Amino acid sequence: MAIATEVSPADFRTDIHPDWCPGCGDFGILNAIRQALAELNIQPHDVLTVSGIGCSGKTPHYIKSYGLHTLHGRSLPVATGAKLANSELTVLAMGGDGDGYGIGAGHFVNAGRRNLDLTYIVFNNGVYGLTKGQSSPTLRRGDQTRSMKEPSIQDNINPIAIAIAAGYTFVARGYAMDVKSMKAILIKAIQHRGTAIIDVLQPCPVYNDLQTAEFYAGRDLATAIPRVYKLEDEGFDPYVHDPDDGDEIIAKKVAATARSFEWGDRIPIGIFYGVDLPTLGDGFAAHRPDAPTTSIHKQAQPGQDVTSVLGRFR
Amino acid sequence: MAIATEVSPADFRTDIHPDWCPGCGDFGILNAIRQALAELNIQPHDVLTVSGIGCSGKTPHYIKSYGLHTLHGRSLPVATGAKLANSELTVLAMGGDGDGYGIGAGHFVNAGRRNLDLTYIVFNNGVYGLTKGQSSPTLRRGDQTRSMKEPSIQDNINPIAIAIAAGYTFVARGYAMDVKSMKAILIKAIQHRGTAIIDVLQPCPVYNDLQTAEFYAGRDLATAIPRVYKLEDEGFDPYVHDPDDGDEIIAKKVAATARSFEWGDRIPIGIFYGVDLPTLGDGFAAHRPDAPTTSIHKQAQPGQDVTSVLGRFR
Amino acid sequence: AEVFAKACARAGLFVFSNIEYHSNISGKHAYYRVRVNQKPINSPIDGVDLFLALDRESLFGDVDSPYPTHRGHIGQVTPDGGVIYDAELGVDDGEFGRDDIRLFPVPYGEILKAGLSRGGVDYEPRRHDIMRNMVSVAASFALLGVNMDEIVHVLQERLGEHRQHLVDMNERVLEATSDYVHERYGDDFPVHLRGIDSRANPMLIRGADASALGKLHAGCSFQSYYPIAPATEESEVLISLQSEYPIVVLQGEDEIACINMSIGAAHAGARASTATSGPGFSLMAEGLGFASITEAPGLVLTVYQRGGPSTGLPTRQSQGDLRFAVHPGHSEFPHVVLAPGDVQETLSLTFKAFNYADRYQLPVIVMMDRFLANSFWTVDELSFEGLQVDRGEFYQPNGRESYKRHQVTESGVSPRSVPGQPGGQFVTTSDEHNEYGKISEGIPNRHAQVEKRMRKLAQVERDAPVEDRWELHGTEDADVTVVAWGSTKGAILDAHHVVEREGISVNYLQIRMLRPFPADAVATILEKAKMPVLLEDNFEGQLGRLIAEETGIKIDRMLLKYSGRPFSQNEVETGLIQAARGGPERIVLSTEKSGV
Amino acid sequence: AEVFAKACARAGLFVFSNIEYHSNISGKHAYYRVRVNQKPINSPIDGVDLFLALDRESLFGDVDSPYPTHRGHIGQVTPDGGVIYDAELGVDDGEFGRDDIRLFPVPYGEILKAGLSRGGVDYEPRRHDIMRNMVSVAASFALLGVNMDEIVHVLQERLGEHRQHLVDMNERVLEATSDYVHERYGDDFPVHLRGIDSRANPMLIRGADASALGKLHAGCSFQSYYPIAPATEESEVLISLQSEYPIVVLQGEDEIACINMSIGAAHAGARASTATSGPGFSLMAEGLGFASITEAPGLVLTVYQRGGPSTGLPTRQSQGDLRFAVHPGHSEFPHVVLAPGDVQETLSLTFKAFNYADRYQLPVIVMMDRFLANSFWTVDELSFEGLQVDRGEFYQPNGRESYKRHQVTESGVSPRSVPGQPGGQFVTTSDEHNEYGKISEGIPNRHAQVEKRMRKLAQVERDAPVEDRWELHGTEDADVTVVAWGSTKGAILDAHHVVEREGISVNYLQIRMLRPFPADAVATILEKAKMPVLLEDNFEGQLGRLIAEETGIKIDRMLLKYSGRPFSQNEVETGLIQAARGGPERIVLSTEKSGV
Ligand SMILES: Cc1ncc(C[n+]2csc(CCOP(=O)(O)OP(=O)(O)O)c2C)c(N)n1
Ligand SMILES: Cc1ncc(C[n+]2csc(CCOP(=O)(O)OP(=O)(O)O)c2C)c(N)n1
Ligand code: SF4
Ligand code: SF4
Ligand SMILES: [Mg+2]
Ligand SMILES: [Mg+2]
Repeated sequence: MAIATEVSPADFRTDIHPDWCPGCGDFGILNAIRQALAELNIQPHDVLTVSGIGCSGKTPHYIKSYGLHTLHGRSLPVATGAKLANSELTVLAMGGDGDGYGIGAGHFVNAGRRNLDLTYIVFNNGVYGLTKGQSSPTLRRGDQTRSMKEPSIQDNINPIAIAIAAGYTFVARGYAMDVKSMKAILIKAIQHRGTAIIDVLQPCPVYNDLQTAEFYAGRDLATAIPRVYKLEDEGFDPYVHDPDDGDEIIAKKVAATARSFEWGDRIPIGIFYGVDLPTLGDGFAAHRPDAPTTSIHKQAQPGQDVTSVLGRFR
Repeated sequence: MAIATEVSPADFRTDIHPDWCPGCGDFGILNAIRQALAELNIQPHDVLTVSGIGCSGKTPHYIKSYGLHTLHGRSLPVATGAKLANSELTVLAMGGDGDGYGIGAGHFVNAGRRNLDLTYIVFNNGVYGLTKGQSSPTLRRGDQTRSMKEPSIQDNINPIAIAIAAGYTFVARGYAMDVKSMKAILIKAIQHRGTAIIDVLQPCPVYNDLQTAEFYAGRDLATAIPRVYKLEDEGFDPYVHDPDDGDEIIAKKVAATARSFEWGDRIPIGIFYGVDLPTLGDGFAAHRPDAPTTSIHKQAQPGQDVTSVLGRFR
Repeated sequence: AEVFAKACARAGLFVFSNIEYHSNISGKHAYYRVRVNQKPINSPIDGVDLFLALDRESLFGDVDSPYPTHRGHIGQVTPDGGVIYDAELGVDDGEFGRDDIRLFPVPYGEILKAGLSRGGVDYEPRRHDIMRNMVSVAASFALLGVNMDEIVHVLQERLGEHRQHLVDMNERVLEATSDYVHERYGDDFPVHLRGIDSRANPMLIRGADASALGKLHAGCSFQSYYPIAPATEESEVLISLQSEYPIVVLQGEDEIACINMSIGAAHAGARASTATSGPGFSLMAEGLGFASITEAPGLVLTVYQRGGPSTGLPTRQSQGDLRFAVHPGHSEFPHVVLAPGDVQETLSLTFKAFNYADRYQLPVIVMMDRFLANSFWTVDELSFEGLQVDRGEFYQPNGRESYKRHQVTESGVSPRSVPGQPGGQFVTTSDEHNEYGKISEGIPNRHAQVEKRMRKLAQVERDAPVEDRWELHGTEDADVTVVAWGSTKGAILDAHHVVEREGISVNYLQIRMLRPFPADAVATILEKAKMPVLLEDNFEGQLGRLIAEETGIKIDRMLLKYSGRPFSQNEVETGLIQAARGGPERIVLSTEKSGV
Repeated sequence: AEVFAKACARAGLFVFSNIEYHSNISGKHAYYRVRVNQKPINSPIDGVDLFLALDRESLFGDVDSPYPTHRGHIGQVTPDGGVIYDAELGVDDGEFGRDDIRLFPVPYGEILKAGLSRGGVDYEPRRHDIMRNMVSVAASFALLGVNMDEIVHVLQERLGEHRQHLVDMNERVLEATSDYVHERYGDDFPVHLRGIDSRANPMLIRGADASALGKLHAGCSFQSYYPIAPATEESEVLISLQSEYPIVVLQGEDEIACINMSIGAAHAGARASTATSGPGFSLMAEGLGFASITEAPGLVLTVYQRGGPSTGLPTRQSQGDLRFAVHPGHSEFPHVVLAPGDVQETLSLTFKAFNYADRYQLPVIVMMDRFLANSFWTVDELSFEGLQVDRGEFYQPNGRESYKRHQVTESGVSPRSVPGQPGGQFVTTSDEHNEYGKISEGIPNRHAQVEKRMRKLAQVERDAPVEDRWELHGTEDADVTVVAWGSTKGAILDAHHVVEREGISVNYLQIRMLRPFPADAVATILEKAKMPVLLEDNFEGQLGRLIAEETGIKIDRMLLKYSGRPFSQNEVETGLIQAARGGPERIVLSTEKSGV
């Protein structure tokens, strides 16, 4: 439905300044979102951002589009309902790692099955920012950040591998301080027909003093080489070329999973996996093949006649 | 704390007969549990079974031990609290696939991080049995069971791969109709120090007319070869031999993940992955290295003196 | 038994039918109750004129099990009533312990085999035993003198043309049964059913059906659900209509997902809804507050109450969730609670629920229950009269000023914008916010927003027609005023006549809107009432507590039931007469005579 | 400011201190309020005698932002009060708009640099700017004539020996400030603080600390939590004590996990608990019913109320969760709700909560709030007197009969068995069950179990000492009876004297046990009361509604506040005087003078 005027990132600016801390990775993600939407020439009124609760959850307040800043952990279900009801919108769900992989993990897993056409962006900073720095599910065993009393005695989850195992059809990792590549991934994710998830490595300079921008840049290494590298730079091909080929799907999933476990001196970003499969919207549309393709909320007519159904009960 | 009397499976029998349907796979799982506990010579009063809601959830009523038949989806958190409070118990959490991977998926993922010493058994029948056969998260795209109006338009999740990505330190798949191998897996799972998960393929003859015992036995194939095969029969080595070797861990995880995607004519059962890592209990115990090893609920003394703490506030 | 009920309805009789079963898939005791009459009936009665038993447990209970729970239905059979049972069970006549009833042993298996062989089919226990049921129903038709054709018709419709061979097979079995019964028992049974031929083809319909119809008629285009007794049926009806109507029905991963999906759909422009029962309702607490503070428009939650607490009695009746429904989450927020009393009201109030939800932009809860959901009533026609759509105020961008999603207005309602509309962009949040939907923690704005939201409740009070809020059935002045809500309506109306025949005049205050509560009207009526009697299917007398909270009037007399079973007409009669004649203040109903 | 408060307490003064801040990590307006007195004080007051401002917004508000929310604190300064502010902000004296206050501009940066250079340290903005705070505090000490040594002591304790260099650095800054202020302003400020030397070293303690202490003293060995303002602090205190006491503190993946983990721990033998606030509380609805129907022993849930609804005002005060706490899930089940009024009561009632939870095997909710949790009070000693452990009845296997986990008894309480005990095996379930804990849907058993469970509430009513349930502070007979619950206690007690000086006698009914509710006692008191006035930090007057529900008595007069801020002593004074003198029935408090 994009109207033919040129959209610029500034069109997505609002009149308030983000209340994030200086140096927060969230700024980079915000900019990448604005730029990606502009580059795709999507009108602000055709965008719906849906976020959870956390520092990250405030993002919709800084994007001039439709926005729902929901509950802690519930961005995916709210986004799911919104997209199914109003399929003409470009829906971006987003939230923190605590939001998505902690309290929201049940939705994270089950949304993978649906392949509804939306994009989910996880601001992964290893901590619960807004509640002052407790460990999040991505913090690794032995890590001790500034606000912890002792090193973590729990393992981290691997969100990329879980996403692949849960059925997501587009799985990527971004890096908040690299706005350019982040934007490129976002564009592909939004263009992807189906559920796309982007786990974004996001420095939280206030509470996470381990996975900092310096760390990702490898400035602590003997020879300072960035830890973060791009999968595409290594010729990694994430895409399933024949979605009917079950073996290819498995092979790509396994290859992506293998990459997702890399950590330490080398941390891959970019697209891990992608496949084209029918979306949930396609599935629902099949019930009424002759129906228009407009949003279902427009098709339904309050007061519509149902007397023809009554025959069933006689 | 096992007392030196020989325990037999009959010691775990109760006076009521399971109210499952004839031919239900749950019977096999129940028997395997009783046999495994007896073979490990664990006294009934040292066992705590913790289940969710569903046909599967009724299992604790049929095992003469301590048992908590909890809420739909909450067996893992209840079991977690019980084990942490009373570490001398052998704790078996259990429930359906809807219970564990649907409503309970957030706990399923996050329990993987903790490595508390307990065993989690998932009765995976592809359907919501007790609510009359709706699809569960493990039902595959295109599958249409008896009580469905149309084929599933959602993908299935791969619980084995998710468990590995979530940090579970022992990951296995059982088959309900093969009580002997199920028992063997259970014994290893219970012996494993850390969180063990066993996803059990469980025929539901009433609602799932696709993944039936006949299907698993391959009786529908041109030449009737069982679909289900044992990983160990193929020399698959699931164990990490050096838990300090990060590369070996990743290699084993990737190999296990690759196997977990096998489906169709060949379906692996057995142990996919195992590693020895410090448990959550070890982590908590480290706070008070000189404390006794009895359950913490016995160490705490109601009325214990806290006046020494008051100094902090002065 | 559904076939029986349907066949009776076809024959022009008024039918009421309900089922009781365990939360279990197979093997535990279940039974249907079918009541038929030439006059309209709305509730079950205790006495059984003709009892069709399939097994021993139905007759005598589970007394031999390690934990017995009941003693069968034999005690419920009325004097002179009949019992059809399987002659092959080997029951000794003495076991019945009654000499005032008629016994009709029928050899189910033998007849089944005979019938099948008439159709040229070999009897296979696993395939055909399910048809023993049919033998029993056919036997009852034979005894009651009803034409077997009705059954055949019903079967034909159910099974469809491509399963005509099954229909034929059943027909043979029916014949065999009929022959056996006529030969053996002739006209031994005194009750004969005669339908009203003039009655047009009535519907046999459940509350769950009516709720689905109400949603569809309201134009609801999004329903999420998570399977749970007794709420699933409504969603199943809607699923079956997805190919005819523009509605998406999605199974969520849990009830938290469901309520939030529906909230998302509502914000995105749909009339959206979800349905659940107690445990799922508890999980929606946080979502309801979120819907309310963000003023999601057009969100309806249908709650099918069942026996609690916790998982409780999943397949049994209760009206236990009222107080939770009135205050279903932390803190304070506006929402509306409606409670229909029968099938027609379910249709109407469900339809209107969307109007309230749209117009006032707050969540509306419709309180159903297991009894209303799953029982069948005969209804000649459902009325759609007076069901006008009201979607509330929409914002029209004027290009001059920016849009205030939560504009402070006198009514408390802020015109809405549907995502996709150019110039209507807004963000809203579960945090306290200003008129623009931006997070705001300042004091003056906080006051304005709290008060604005709560003003909507007062506005509903002003706008809602009386019939949506309460109704006083019967005369203004009566010896006893029954005060009740929800699905007890049928039993109260049915009992009412009988009680009046005892010389006790009765009227009945039915409360349909529980929040905002019609406090003034209720207070006025109660102050005049000679003897108000609360009637509820719960332990605490929750409506009574709500009335006290809202009006300061405590109703001391109450008829309560919390056995997990619905009120029967008889129980209401007995209870009211006892109350009127100065019985104890708190009367708890549930006798062995009223079912097991 | 914490340093200031602590230093004052050390100097022998009574201190009350609280903080207001946004739900944000950095950059939004926050402020501390410290009240010091030679007599005990329990609440904040509105007037500010000495105002320490760090930035422009503190002075004049955020009027220049696109969505202004407040106008700073200048209006709160008392006539003749002082303002210490950064001379480098470049504020013009005229901007203050007041000529009745004393201005003390202090060049924070310059002094900081001077102080640092005295210590031989080079000023680096990013590292040292956080110390501007210290300049401001030191300036206030200098003006108020307090010895700087107290600050140094406090810093020394906080930073510890190995950070002695930081202490030294701060000490140099303090000196530099002190020199500057003495030189520039001498004795210009009229207020001088004098401590009571004889007072033994008092504690400066928060409700969150007292709650943690109560749990530990009760022998709680399992606490689960999910981070959430303002509940996290309690868990942090417990975490810091894990190395000294046998307690496991586990961060769960969400609040559903937390409540269920604690239920598991309780069933397994531990005194177990969790703490949360509104949104998490809503997510625990289902768990509470489960705990209650399975009769989990020893489970305590501490709810830290905050501004709602929904996410609401995460870091702000409210008493909005009362009605939800009293009925926190679907259906009907017994539980106990307690509400402490101050730090000492927090300790005592939290301790006792475990007794109720253990003895009656039902969940106990302790209602705290943001104000009580995070404010600091000076307390000389906490009393542990009368805190006796009661774990209830335990089952001793006798080898003869099998164990009935849910035995029907007169009190409703069934002796318990701790898993691991030979011969005490049981299973229990969230489904309705029989005495043995097996699923049962039969009617007689259903009645027995519902009634048994609910009898426990009546038993609590019989057993609980009055002091756990309510207290009438003051004379029996008074012009005004304040009816309140929870943390408003401090402000009411402080205001009480002032109001009495106006010739209005006041007493104060504090309700501590909200469920089971002390209906008879409350009714008796209210019937006698000349003018009952409800005082609550919520919109609906929830206690009033609960009283009406329980007693049929409606209290029409109420002082309410729902701005997200706590009552100050002044507000209570003003409100009570207004009410006593016939002001409007519903008085809503919150003025610009009471904070922003
Ligand atoms: C139900 C519920 N529980 C807890 C909270 C408190 N809370 C607010 S933000 C947050 C976590 C923030 O961490 P994350 O999701 O990683 O976001 P970040 O701040 O790091 O961007 C929590 C626990 C809440 N708002 N709601
Ligand atoms: C909160 C909640 N939602 C829904 C239900 C209804 N319910 C009971 S069992 C069940 C699912 C059963 O499926 P599964 O977990 O796979 O177990 P199975 O019966 O197949 O063994 C559901 C949804 C419930 N009890 N509680
Ligand atoms: S706390 Fe961390 S995540 Fe939150 S705004 Fe600050 S830097 Fe960003
Ligand atoms: S419905 Fe399926 S899972 Fe449940 S008892 Fe019957 S066969 Fe087993
Ligand atoms: Mg985070
Ligand atoms: Mg299942």
